[in-house]
Amino acid sequence: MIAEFLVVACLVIGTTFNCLGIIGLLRFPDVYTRMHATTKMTTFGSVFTALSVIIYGASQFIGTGDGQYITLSLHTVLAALALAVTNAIGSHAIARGAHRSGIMPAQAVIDRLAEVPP
Amino acid sequence: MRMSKIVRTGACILYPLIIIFGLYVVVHGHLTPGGGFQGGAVIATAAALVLVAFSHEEIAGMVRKAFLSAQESLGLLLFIGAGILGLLAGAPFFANILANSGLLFGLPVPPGPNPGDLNTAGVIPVMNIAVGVEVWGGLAIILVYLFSATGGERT
Amino acid sequence: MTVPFDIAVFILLVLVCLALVRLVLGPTIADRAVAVDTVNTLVVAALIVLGVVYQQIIFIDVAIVYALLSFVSTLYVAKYIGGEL
Amino acid sequence: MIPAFVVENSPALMIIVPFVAAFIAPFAGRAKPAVRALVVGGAMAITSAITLLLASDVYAHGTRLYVFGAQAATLAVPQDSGGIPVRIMFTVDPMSALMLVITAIAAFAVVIYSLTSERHHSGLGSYYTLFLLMVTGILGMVATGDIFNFFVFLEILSIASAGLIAFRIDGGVAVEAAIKYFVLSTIGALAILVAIGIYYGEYNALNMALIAQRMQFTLLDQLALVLIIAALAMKCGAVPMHFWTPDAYSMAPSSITALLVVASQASLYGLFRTVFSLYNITLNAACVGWLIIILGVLSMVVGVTMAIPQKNVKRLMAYHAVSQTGYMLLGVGVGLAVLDNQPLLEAFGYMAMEGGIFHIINHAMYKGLLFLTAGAIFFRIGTYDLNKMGGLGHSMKWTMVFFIIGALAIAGIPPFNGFASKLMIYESVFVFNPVLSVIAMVVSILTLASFVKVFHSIFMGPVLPEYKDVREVPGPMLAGMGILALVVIVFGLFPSLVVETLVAPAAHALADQGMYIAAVIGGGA
Amino acid sequence: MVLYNLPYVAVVVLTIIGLGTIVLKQNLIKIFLGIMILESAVNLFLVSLGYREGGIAPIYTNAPDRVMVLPTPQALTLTSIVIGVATTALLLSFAIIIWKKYGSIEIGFLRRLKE
Amino acid sequence: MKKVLVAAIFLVWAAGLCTIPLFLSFGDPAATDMDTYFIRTGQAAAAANNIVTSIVFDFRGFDTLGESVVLFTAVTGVALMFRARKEGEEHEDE
Amino acid sequence: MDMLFTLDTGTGFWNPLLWVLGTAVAGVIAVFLYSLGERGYKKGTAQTEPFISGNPEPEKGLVHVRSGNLYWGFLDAMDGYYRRLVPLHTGDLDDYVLWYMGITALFFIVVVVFR
Amino acid sequence: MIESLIQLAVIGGLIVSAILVYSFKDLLAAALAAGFFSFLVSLEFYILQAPDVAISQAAIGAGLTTAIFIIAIRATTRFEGETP
Amino acid sequence: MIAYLVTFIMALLLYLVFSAGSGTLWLWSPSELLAGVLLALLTAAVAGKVLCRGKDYRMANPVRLLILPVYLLGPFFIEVTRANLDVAYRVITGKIRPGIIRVPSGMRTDLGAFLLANSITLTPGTITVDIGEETNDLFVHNINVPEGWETRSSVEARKLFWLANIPAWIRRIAE
Repeated sequence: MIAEFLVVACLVIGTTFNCLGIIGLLRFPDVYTRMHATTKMTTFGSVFTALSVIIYGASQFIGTGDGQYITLSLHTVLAALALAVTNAIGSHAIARGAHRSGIMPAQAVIDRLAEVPP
Repeated sequence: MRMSKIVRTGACILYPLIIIFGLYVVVHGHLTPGGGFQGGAVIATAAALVLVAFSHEEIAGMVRKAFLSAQESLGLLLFIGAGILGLLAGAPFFANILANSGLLFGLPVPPGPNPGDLNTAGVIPVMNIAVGVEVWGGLAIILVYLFSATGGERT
Repeated sequence: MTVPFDIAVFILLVLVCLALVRLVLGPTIADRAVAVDTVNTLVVAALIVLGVVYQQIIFIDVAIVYALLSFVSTLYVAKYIGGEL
Repeated sequence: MIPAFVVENSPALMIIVPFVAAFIAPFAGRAKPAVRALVVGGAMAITSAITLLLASDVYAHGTRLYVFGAQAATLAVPQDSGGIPVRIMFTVDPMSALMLVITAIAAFAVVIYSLTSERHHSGLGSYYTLFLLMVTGILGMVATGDIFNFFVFLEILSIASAGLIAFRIDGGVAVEAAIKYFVLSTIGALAILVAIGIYYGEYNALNMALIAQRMQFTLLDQLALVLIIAALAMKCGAVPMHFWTPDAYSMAPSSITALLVVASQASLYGLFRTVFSLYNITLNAACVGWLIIILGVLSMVVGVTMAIPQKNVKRLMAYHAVSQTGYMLLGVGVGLAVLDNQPLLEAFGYMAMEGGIFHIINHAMYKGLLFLTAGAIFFRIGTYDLNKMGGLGHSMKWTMVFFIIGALAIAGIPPFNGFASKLMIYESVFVFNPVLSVIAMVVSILTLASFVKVFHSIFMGPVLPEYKDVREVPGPMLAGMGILALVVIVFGLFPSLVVETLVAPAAHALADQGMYIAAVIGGGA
Repeated sequence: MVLYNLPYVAVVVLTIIGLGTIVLKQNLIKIFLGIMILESAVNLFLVSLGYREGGIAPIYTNAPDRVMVLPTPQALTLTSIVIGVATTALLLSFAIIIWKKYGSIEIGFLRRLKE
Repeated sequence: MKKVLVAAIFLVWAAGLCTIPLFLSFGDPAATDMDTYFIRTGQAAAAANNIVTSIVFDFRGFDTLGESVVLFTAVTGVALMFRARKEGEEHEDE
Repeated sequence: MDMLFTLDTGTGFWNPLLWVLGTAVAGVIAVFLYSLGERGYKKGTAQTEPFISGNPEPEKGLVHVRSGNLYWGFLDAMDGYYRRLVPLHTGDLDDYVLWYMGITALFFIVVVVFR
Repeated sequence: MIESLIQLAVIGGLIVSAILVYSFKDLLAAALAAGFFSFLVSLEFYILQAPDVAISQAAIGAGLTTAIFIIAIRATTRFEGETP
Repeated sequence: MIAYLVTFIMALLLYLVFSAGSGTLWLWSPSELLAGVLLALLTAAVAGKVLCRGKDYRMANPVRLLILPVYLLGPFFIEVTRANLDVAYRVITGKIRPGIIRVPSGMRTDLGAFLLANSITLTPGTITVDIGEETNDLFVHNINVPEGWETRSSVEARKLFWLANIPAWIRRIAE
């Protein structure tokens, strides 16, 4: 019962953050701020979605004692970890590429990177 | 040119992880989704990751064309050899003579849904490994060749 | 028990379609790359959840492949627009 | 003398030997090119021998089956499968055997030729690998009895051909030809794949005999038929879709062009196999037959008229290849048009089909020979432009002799083999529809005229100053051409022998769907 | 009915888009992208042929006890995907050579061979 | 003129392909005897849990050989395109 | 033995032996005609040199009729035909694909109408 | 019911992204859209219970095909319609 | 040599995680273990040189590896949650004040810089845009630059975070 509640709660949190991330992606003015929305919030949301699956697997394992649910949880953990690492690297790479290709941050109050010679 | 330090470090860390995962996909081809081709493609993507993170002059020592091409041919020879194995045993080409034989990969499987065991499926895992080796070499060498064409000024 | 997962998948896929809007509009390549990256993440989440919906443990492997590999194409785009390829 | 093992497993060995040779060919020549020549030539010789062995066995004992991966190689239907074949099998009936014979002879001649003709180029390891794979693709295509396997071998053939067409990358023009060829053949192959999917979705079968047994000719089957015959007609260069043919044929190395001719015959084989063995009389034979006849007539006329003003000798020959393909389509199309009318079929239909099929083998031989002579001329003078040639007959006598043999054969002059098959086509088609026969004769005359022009401008006339010190081509190249020329003459002198032993069984096997099904499934139809 | 046959409808639409990209576009790389779409459409067609309502993937490892979808189309699709990537790689290398030799990859400039 | 022709061709293609959704029922394949055989006996015959793999490598293993060879062929073709040239090999094929 | 060499086509036949016979007859006739010729010419004298109204003999390479000049009459007579036919060979890949698709569409219509 | 809706979403995305591949003038954007398309095709395979094919398409479409397209775009030209 | 050993152990561990549950209940079957050892050897042979390019074997220390999950689940998770709430607030209200600032990371190793940069990317309203090749200075895009930071030439890494001293944690792990 508690497990079901936790699963649903995690799913709700995850989808909510994903929704907010997409809204940010659509709403923010330039690529860097959009990246703030997507990188952080969709990663967070997806990790929470994965967390719900992990909790589900754990609860099923406790309920049934079937070893395959351990596999489910472990693989989901790995997927979530891989997601976090690759997302961070990917968004850094895009941000760097965007800055090098000459896209300046909109409404910026300060841009220290532009002062550094390439 | 090489990408930034963060990407390079990340690529270095992810490279063995992707390779071991690809090998897992290869050898578990008869139990889980995947198999030789999928695993080989995963590993080749790891090579693509390293190639993109470093400059390709820097990576030239790590991925060599001759080595990869030999690897590809070796995989194919292994594959066709696994087929000829049936021919040698008196059965037709590509007969699965190792299955249910009790030898390497020769355990029988219980019928119906079961957790599965690595040591089953006869000649299939051998072929999986062969195809994995071949696809790894093949796709990686395609990338290396295409990278060698990217010199010169941009348009 | 799988109904909430089902609904979550549907919401995630709707979000994928919304991200498509940024792919259409995005003034620069970087915006489009961000959209594709976002979609990767969402699709991985959807794959994980669908694995539970179908009650197939082994399906999670697909999600791992996705999570590990989908950013490679993003890196290529980033390297291209950064003028380093 | 020949071990029973080889005879039993010849369908598999026929594929294994060139594959293994192809896999080791890139490394064999690292140290010494002679090793590579030995590997490639030896593998090709062994393959040809096995192929001819298989073909002779088929002609002696009837259709051969080879089931890959089963417990027994000839047991098509597993005991517990409910009477359906489930594994991939090779179904070598006399028609396939005929194509195997053609491929074996042509590929062997070409490999001897190209061991010398290409020796100055780089990338020879890849060249021979692709060459062997191309031969294997043709062999697999004509031997297989499984429609998806047909697609796979078609793709091997397409990719290997595309790579080889682009072999001379210097001018970039060869790559352009390769792109055109490859894009078209990819689209065609995808269309074939859709058709395979339709068959699978309707009948849950991939074996051709099983599909044939279950065929009902619904609307979906019509769609599949159209997709397959259009794609294969495109790949064999029938006219409104022939545009890639002159490009690819003229830009490939000459030895490859000779093999591309055989490849297009293999596509033609696929077309005939689809129409006859897969559908047979379930389709409206007159309608599809007339479609093929019209394609054939268009190919003949447009091909030959486009050939006349050409200035590039290989382009000219390529247009003639299109034109000759028309003869085959015409002959077999007439056979198809009367397929559901047994008396007419007996009266002239079989004869027309025999003519068409005999023309396949003849065309592969003499057109291969002609392309090889063109390559020999290029080997010495470095150009294909007819306007820059002249007077070569003084220095390249053997090449001239081989060219004359090929040219007379293609023009249908007795006693060469082209005459025999064209005669069969003329006479049987005349009964069916006189106009078609007359068109065929006129096309033949134009062919002769065109080759007279080529012969005049290459070999006749005084020795041109720039070609003073041209010598005859080396011996192995002459040997390659000589094999084909010998075949042309023998087939021309003993046409009845060839027709009765090789061609007539092939034509009857093609027309008789029941026999094909019965050979695989047993008691079908 | 139409909603039920959705994948097949998608196959038809994607095939037409792919063919349209091949025919109406001039750029070689665009054409190759069109070929890729066409290949994906055909793969999708093959896979959807084997789908059975309520079925599970044909893998016995840890599977729930339900009816299975048809496995053969999936095997065929695997082969088809490999062929697709091989085709794409070769075509792209052709395009690179063409760019080096001709200085353009527009179809309008690839017309040295004609008539 | 040409545009009308192109539109007509595409229309016919679309109409022809529309026979697929009209006559094939998704989710309920018509005849399944071959696949039923595979699902029933594949696990025992090939001793593999994954039926798809047992089809790919056992029942239709020869196709997979062809598939690998296709990849090998493409790689060889790419190698041929980017090969190192010999001295003085340039020749014009016009 | 005769059966072995006769190709019977139902309405006609062809035998290489007859051809050999015909060639022999033609050879006899040729020898006969040859023997009727003038025997008075001697090599090495001015008798065998060409006489071009006293003009100097052009160089050998220049008198060779090149291929482009052959059959100009035929090409001239068929001008209308070639003017329609040759422009169809545009060398444009898009047109190639379009022709293929068009023929497929045509076949589809024909096969469906006349099934 | 919800399966149909999921399929509808995926297939709608597929068609829109295919149209995007057709209509982008910037080849890099078109290649990105093709990558997007590959993801959705893979997801559709997954939904149609073909995980083997889905892995294959994911590794090829997501990783390799887009990568080699971008390399080819780098080695040739970025915008459609560029003439010498 | 150490590089290969580290790669081998890492690959073996990962393989065991992947194939967990293959044995009788949730242990591993013998064939899995054998396959794991062989494949890890292969991975080590292929990727050994790549993983430890910097000749940096600190991560081979098991204590550091144990700190990593603690860090991920403890301070890092708190920071992530807070950052997400912050960005959610900005998404809804649209109040942003972006800017790129320079942050001297103070990390000496590549791995440390990598971890810090990824932590910064995932946590507060910040994204690492670039990194100095020699100095390991991070250039951080901040979605909401606090008042007064735009005049400073650089900002300490510690100040980007809310509660925990993330740089110190990373130093504990990677240096």
